[in-house]
Amino acid sequence: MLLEVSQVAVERGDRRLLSGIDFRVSAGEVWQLLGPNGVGKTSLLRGLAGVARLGLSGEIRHAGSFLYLGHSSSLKHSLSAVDNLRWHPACDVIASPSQICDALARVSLAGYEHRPVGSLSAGQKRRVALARLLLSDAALWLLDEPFTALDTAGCEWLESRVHEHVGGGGAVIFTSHQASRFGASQHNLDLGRYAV
Amino acid sequence: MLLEVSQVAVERGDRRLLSGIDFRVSAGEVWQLLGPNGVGKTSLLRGLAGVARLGLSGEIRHAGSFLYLGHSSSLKHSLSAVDNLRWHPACDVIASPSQICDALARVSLAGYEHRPVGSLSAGQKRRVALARLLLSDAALWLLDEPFTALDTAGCEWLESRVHEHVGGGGAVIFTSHQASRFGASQHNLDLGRYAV
Amino acid sequence: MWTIIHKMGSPPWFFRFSGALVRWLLPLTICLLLAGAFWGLLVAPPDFRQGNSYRIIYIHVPAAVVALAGYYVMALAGAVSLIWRIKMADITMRAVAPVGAVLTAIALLTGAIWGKPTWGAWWVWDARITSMLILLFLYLGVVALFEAYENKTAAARACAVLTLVGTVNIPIIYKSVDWWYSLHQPASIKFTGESAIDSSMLYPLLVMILAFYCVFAVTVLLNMRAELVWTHRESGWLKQWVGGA
Amino acid sequence: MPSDRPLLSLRVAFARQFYRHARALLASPSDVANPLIFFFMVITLFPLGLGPNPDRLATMAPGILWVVALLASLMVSAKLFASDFEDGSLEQLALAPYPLALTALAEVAAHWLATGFILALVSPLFGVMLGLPWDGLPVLVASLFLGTVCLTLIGALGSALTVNVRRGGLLLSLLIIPLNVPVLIFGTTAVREAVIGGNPESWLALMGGLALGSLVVLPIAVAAALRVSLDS
Amino acid sequence: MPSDRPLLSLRVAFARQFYRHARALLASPSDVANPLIFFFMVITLFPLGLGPNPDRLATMAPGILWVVALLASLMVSAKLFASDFEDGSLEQLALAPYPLALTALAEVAAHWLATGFILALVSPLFGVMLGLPWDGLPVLVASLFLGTVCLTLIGALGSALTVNVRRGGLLLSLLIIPLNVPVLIFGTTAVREAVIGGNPESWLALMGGLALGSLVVLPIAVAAALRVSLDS
Amino acid sequence: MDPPGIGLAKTMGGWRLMYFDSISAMWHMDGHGVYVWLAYALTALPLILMVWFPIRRIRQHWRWLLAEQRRLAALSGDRSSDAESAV
Ligand code: HEM
Ligand SMILES: Nc1ncnc2c1ncn2[C@@H]1O[C@H](COP(=O)(O)OP(=O)(O)OP(=O)(O)O)[C@@H](O)[C@H]1O
Ligand SMILES: Nc1ncnc2c1ncn2[C@@H]1O[C@H](COP(=O)(O)OP(=O)(O)OP(=O)(O)O)[C@@H](O)[C@H]1O
Ligand SMILES: [Mg+2]
Ligand SMILES: [Mg+2]
Repeated sequence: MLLEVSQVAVERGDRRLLSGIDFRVSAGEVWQLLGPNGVGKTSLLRGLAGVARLGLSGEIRHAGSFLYLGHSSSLKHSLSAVDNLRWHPACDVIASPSQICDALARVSLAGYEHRPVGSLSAGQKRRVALARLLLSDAALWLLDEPFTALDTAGCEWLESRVHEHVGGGGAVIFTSHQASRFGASQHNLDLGRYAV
Repeated sequence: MLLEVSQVAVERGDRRLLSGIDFRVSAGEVWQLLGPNGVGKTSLLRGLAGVARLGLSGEIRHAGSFLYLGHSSSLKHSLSAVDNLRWHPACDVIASPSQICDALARVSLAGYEHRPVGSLSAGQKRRVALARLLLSDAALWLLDEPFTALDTAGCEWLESRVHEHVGGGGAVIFTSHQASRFGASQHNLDLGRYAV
Repeated sequence: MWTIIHKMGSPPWFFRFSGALVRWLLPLTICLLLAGAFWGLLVAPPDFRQGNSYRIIYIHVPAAVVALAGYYVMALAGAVSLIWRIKMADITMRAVAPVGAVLTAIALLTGAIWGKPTWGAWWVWDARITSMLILLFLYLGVVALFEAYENKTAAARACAVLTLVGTVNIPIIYKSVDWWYSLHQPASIKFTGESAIDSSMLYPLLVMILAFYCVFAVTVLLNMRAELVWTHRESGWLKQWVGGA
Repeated sequence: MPSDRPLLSLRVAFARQFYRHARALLASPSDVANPLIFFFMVITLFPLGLGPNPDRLATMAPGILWVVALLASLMVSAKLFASDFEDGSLEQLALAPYPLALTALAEVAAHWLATGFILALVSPLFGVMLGLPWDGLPVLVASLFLGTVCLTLIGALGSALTVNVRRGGLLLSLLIIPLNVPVLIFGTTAVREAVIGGNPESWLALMGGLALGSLVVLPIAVAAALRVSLDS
Repeated sequence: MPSDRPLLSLRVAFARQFYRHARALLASPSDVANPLIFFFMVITLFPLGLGPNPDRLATMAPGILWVVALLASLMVSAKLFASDFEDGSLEQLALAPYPLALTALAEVAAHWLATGFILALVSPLFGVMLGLPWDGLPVLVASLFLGTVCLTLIGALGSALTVNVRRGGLLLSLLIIPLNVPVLIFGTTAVREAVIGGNPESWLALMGGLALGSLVVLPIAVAAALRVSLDS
Repeated sequence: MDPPGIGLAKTMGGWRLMYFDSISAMWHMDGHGVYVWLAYALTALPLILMVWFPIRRIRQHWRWLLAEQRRLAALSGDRSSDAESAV
């Protein structure tokens, strides 16, 4: 069991969004948070990550480390991709530049390692952010719309990376508006059912 | 004929991206720009719109007005949705508040008209930006990844809106990484073929 | 002790209690204010050096004293709010800030008016005056920060942090401004405090200080009640209250 | 930017952009009060630093008030186009069917109203607090009115150059910020002349000329700089 | 923030955050350059504004230098956490497996190095320009060194409190100027004492105490404020 | 201003309750009257407002609550009693 959520309710600015959310995520599972725009997926995910706990009530129990990638990419536009990953604020291990270049090559960014991130295209920026998935050894990933801005090849890469991760005993919670990407192995949590 | 592009080449920061692009968009057509991340879709679209012409060479001829919606939403976070649309910098007609509320209701934002846009979710912000499609009378739309962050209902709404627009003699050029949304009536321009 | 804190932290109990309190504190305050003002303005003898202008003291000093004390009330509420996360402390903080700001402004304003006949200038950069001005800024900062946040729980936390840091700073400001003055301002300006104040002048002053403390209490309680009625409009006890009243 | 429909009149275009920006700036009453309090506080710093000697303060008052005006304009203008650039409004502004210089001017005007104008309005109060003689007050107000127009416009140019972080732009803005110096000198001199009974009129006339010139030339330069920033 | 692996040592965590921020600052120097230009400009202007009477200038030099240093730090601190908040780095910082107070302190240190430190380094030049006697110069540098530490930390608190509110810029000044007042007074007094041959040491000691106290207390307050900003 | 013979100081049978001899003296206060009365007026005004504003706010909220309750009561078909102010 990597994450246990019981009786969680979410509020945003005096408005109750969700209530009575219960689920547990075990190793090897992929969970997709579903629901229409504005239902509270991002709010819930930020709450699970502990970034914003103010409107949250209920119990959230983590077992082990996790990695959170939000809507925004947490990249400094004036730094290069390598520097961005090397000095990333939430890394708890230090990757060497060669490891980082490796990771960047695996997200098809070979040749862009040392250019300022601000001069990359939208999808390339997203790829730089996703390269953290190769550098972290956290067990649980919390990803907010990770497929945004990626082309077909990028989406396929991410899918295979997720398969690999859960195959190795990790777990992934992600939000997305697209249809199920991981077939039968995927658990869906439709937040529409918990909306108040 | 609403747009004619001949022998256009695109450069970004000393690097040639695309060259020899030729196409013409007539009323009633939907064009999708395709290509992997970083191929130059956004650069080309900004060039077509005239936002950034520095790296562009070749000839671009517009006939009639157009509307450009880029990656970023051009919304002021401290203003409400109504105010944002009402005083939008690129509007050449002034919509009345009631028209705007109407448009917002049609993108399922009834009830959110007067909240600061900063306190909306990602998809809701995108919907506010897309509401301009209901308020403008431009013939040609240039949309950069308009389906991003939208849920299924939002995507369907946008598709039907595009159909309506081209049915009424307009034309649309958009970029997207997803498979063809408009079936046989859609023209594809694969920029991969023009990449240098 | 704990029961008291818990009771104070319970909105229904506080609402009932403060209602009763305000009901007799408000008339008392008005009586005290009128009596003190009457006594100080019309009955007490003039000062032998400043003449009648000294009568401003009866509002100036009480306002200044209560304004200073108010900051500590706010800081206490801030500490409680940060440590125990009691909603009532948030509301207290929010209620005190504007009252403190107004009282500080009154002290400044009356001081400035008093300065004209006494010193010949509306404003001088005296140590005490300057530190009072800075106190006003501290209060206004809290008010503005509260207004700036949409989410009021977050606003309260932010204000609590600010208030606590400000509390550390108040003694430092007070002292440093004092040093600043004593070093470089020739002693041309002196408060009249050196000669012991006559009892015929002191008693009305004491009455007025008490009255201003009451004003502080009443306005803070009223502000808190207004806030409570609004934030608890959905809750059962208030609905019952409204229905039963 | 071709368009086959009748355009908005320039007046309306200006008004809309001005209004949009003013709304974003002044969404609540506290937004109006904040600049006032800011000036008040910054002014307070000077007696604290310089000592409370009234004579000395009075001689410095013109300089102090003018430095504060400069600071306010720098603080505001550094960010003038930053948010527009980031949220994509600048692109849309460049596409709008009316001159970019005009809409940029509208934004600058809204900014000026929220800072320079308010500062000029309340400056007599601060003048009195710093012991500036009465004769100096009208000239103080007039010079701040005219001067802050220039300061805000110059700041806008600097902001337009640096909004899309590029070193070249930074270099230019380093060159531009010192353009504020003449304004500062004319302003303080005008007020000082008024205090010592000289003739401030000629200085004010000079500032008026400067303000007019800036109003004509700088919006065009700002528009050009914005297009460069978008292009890069 | 549970984690089952050995954490980075705190030293390494600090160094990494410091380095990241320093690199980012060096890459976009306009944020750093503007306040310094402001400082230079204003200091050069004071002789122009006050007339060339050297005696008067010298007595006011400590105050002028200090007030302008304070204003410059005010300009910087507005941006301290703004970009981190916008690009999501702040979220990641809050999730990092080491204390937020520490990483916030690292950022502040990088900022201080780019502004306060440089200001203190070049201040003798300006002291001389304003006719400050030689005796005052070492004390000026020392007081600015210590004082800018406090100013930057206080500015960081203001920035952390206002990073998620609309129009935080002026609000920030309102919050931090009152807290800056003691630093200003100690600093000017120390320099002035040195000039008149008194004992500046006790004042410098006081400032040292203040700086130390700020270094201990304020990072914690900043961390709390950052969490509030993320939460709201 | 005030008719002669109405000396304020004489009111309590010779015992000097008030310091001032006449109303005009009271207003004038040896030239300091402007300052004193101005200061008192400028104090009274904010004090009154400080009490008045929250009371008005409470009243408004209370009225809103009552209306809400009546609305609900009307929906559920029974009547609610009138309520007095909450201050
Ligand atoms: C804007 C101007 C002024 C401000 C901000 C101001 C502020 C203060 C403050 C903060 C106190 C201290 C209250 C306490 O700590 O117990 C005080 C007391 C006092 N003030 Fe003022 N004051 C001002 C002008 C004046 C003037 C012009 C006079 C008369 C010449 C005056 C006479 C007094 C007296 C007599 C006291 C009480 C005696 C004492 O304990 O020091 N003040 N004032
Ligand atoms: N500001 C810039 N300066 C220099 N080069 C840039 C800049 N922006 C983008 N580029 C480069 O230009 C190329 C095309 O970028 P563009 O944004 O047009 O791609 P795109 O096709 O829209 O990609 P995506 O699908 O990721 O949005 C990329 O290789 C990118 O690295
Ligand atoms: N900062 C905020 N302050 C107040 N309300 C907010 C804020 N951010 C979001 N909300 C509200 O909270 C609700 C949920 O927002 P959230 O971002 O969690 O939605 P979401 O499910 O992620 O939507 P999307 O699919 O569009 O990303 C929305 O109705 C939104 O209006
Ligand atoms: Mg979301
Ligand atoms: Mg793109």
